[in-house]
Amino acid sequence: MDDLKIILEFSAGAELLFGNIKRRQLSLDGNQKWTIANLLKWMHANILTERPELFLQGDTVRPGILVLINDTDWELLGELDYELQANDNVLFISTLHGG
Amino acid sequence: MDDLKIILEFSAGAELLFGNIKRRQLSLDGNQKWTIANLLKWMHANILTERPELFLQGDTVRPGILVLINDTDWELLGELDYELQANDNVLFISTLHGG
Amino acid sequence: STTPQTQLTNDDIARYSRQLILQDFGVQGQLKLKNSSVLIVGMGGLGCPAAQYLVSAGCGHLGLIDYDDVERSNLHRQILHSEQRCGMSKAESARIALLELNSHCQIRCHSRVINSINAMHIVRPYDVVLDCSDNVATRYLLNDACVMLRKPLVSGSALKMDGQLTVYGYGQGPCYRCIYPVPPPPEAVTNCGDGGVLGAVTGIIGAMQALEAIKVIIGLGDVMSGRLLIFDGSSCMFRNIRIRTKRPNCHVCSAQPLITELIDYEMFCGMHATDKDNPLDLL
Amino acid sequence: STTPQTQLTNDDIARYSRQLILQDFGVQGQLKLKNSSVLIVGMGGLGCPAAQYLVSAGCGHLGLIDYDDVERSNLHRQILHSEQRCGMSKAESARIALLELNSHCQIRCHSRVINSINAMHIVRPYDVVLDCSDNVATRYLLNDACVMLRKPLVSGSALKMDGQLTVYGYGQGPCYRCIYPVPPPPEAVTNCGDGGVLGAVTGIIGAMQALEAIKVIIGLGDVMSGRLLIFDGSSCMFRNIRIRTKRPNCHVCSAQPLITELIDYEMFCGMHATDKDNPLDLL
Ligand SMILES: [Zn+2]
Ligand SMILES: [Zn+2]
Repeated sequence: MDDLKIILEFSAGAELLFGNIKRRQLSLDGNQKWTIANLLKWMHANILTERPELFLQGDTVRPGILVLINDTDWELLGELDYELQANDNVLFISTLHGG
Repeated sequence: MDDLKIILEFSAGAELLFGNIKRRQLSLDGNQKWTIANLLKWMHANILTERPELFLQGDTVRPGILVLINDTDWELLGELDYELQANDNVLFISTLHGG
Repeated sequence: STTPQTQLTNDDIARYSRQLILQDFGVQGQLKLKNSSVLIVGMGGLGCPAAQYLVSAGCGHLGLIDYDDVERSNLHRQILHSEQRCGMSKAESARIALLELNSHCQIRCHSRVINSINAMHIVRPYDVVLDCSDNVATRYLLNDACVMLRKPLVSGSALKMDGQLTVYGYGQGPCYRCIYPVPPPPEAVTNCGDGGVLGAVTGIIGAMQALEAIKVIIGLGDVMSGRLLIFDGSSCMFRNIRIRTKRPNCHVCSAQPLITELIDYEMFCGMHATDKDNPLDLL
Repeated sequence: STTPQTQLTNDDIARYSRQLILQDFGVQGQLKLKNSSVLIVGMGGLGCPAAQYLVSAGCGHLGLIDYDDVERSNLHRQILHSEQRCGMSKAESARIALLELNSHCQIRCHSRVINSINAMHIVRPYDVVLDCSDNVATRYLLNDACVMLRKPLVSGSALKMDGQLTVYGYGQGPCYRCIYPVPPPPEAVTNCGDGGVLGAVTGIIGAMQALEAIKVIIGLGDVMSGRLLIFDGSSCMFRNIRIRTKRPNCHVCSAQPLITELIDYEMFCGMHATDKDNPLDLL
């Protein structure tokens, strides 16, 4: 099957854990089903370059990181179980507290 | 044939000439070809409610109004000759000069 | 507590003429602003521009909270303060600058830490609260107090060249806890002292907080509720993202809240309520 | 004309520590700012916040142009001025406020109309120009002078609750005439006096002009060239749109320009170079 192409984006500091790259085009193996849960495992294994505990906690993202799928909160879309579609945009945002 | 559905948007005051509506969904007759030139004529005939000389000059928009097709300057896309595609977003922006 | 003003003075009309004529603003909008009271928590990089644009627009009553004094390292972004006023309380310093701009605004300074003991008392008299604070514990504290007192909370934040903005507790929109039920681990939190911040970025976000507060007070336009604006100053790109509505089991804003009075927020977050955000030494 | 500074003082390091530590900023960035000179045309709703954030960030030399005096109806958005300084020249009034914030900035006031006769002379010594003006004729004048002198032009504008921002004449990006080869008909132009404007909106756009100027000076991030940011304050939505690159037959910035010295811009636009924007009485 064709690869599953998606866009991965990082904002407000989350990119620092991923080689300081804010936007990546991914081609994932099209023979398997890709949920956000699988994507997080793939990211951990392949592109998470800095302290993983600042990104993940157990099987999910740590508190204070928002996950947006096509600019919509993943909580409205099934969170870890959401199944990625071709051309999806997945954005990870660190929450800022400064002023 | 199916209708041609597009989004029409107005910004920075251009909406005042069109009943003060900033965003409209249009369904245009799918049996004809729709260029921007045709769209402007249709707008003049159907939804341009205020002084047309503040929007049109001859066959085109007046100086000081930018036309964006899917957030890209129409000058990069053929201007009046651009042929509208389904789900295109056409945005008319008045230029601001104040401070 | 003061009698509402029902008329604009001639001076008001001269001073505010350029905003009075805006559609959906008008004399009624100006009167609403004149009778409004806004609390700004934090007179730093966000609080300074937010206060400036609320006072200049004619907000009648302003409360300013900051426990800290003006330091030289604040001046690159905290534009209400001055070299001369280094060492003065930030709230007092801001008040001096703001009254020069508009002497009609009644400004009350609270030069102390806002905490679980005093927050309900401080927040109660205001119509709208601006979270211009710089630490996680204060953000949860303000959220809970605002939910309990039903005050809209206009929340801004900034770090390095990034900024974020939303309005909590407005209409059917979520509160801070709906979005962040669990605080972040202390080691994941960077403050402006350690991470740095560009003044123009706090200026943009702070002015936007004033704009949203004015919209809330007057009932103008679409308030940034249920949406989060994220700003990347390095590329000058904004994104407007759709966040969730109220969480049905939110501990503070749901129909059956677990939290009905303020808690110990430093303990809850494991961090101090200062911009140091250093972890508490838990014995 | 002054000798470039090659070192930061201890005071600089204390004052700017929170921005020095930003990635890609550092001591070299701060020195570039210290050695930079920026011209701000118009000390109104846009020029005030833009100047504030340039001065606080440590820009070494600032030129301020405004022919007008402070009026009470300016104070709702022109936040560097004060009740006390009504009647004073806007450039002088702004200078007083800015020096309180940062006495190290060398500020030169030009309290007169910029026009075809003086523009080249005024603009020449500066590195970057901010168009914070309020009329069409001045916008074409500044564009042409900046193209001829190869100065990047950071252009902001605002009206009612809307704002726009872009950078002209930077890299391969277009100039103002590339986008607007023909001036708008006078009857289609609304100024802030007639249309009104909300101060917080000018605050947001003005702070963004400072941010883009700092990025241009330091070489930081992606400058807003070839793109136009449009802001709708009523919905708090931004849009970043792709505009054209240089127009190959642009009358001023192309390889064979038709315009090689400044023209009569009031005549070209059929409008006066004041915020009245009223049509010229052509005999
Ligand atoms: Zn809640
Ligand atoms: Zn050009």
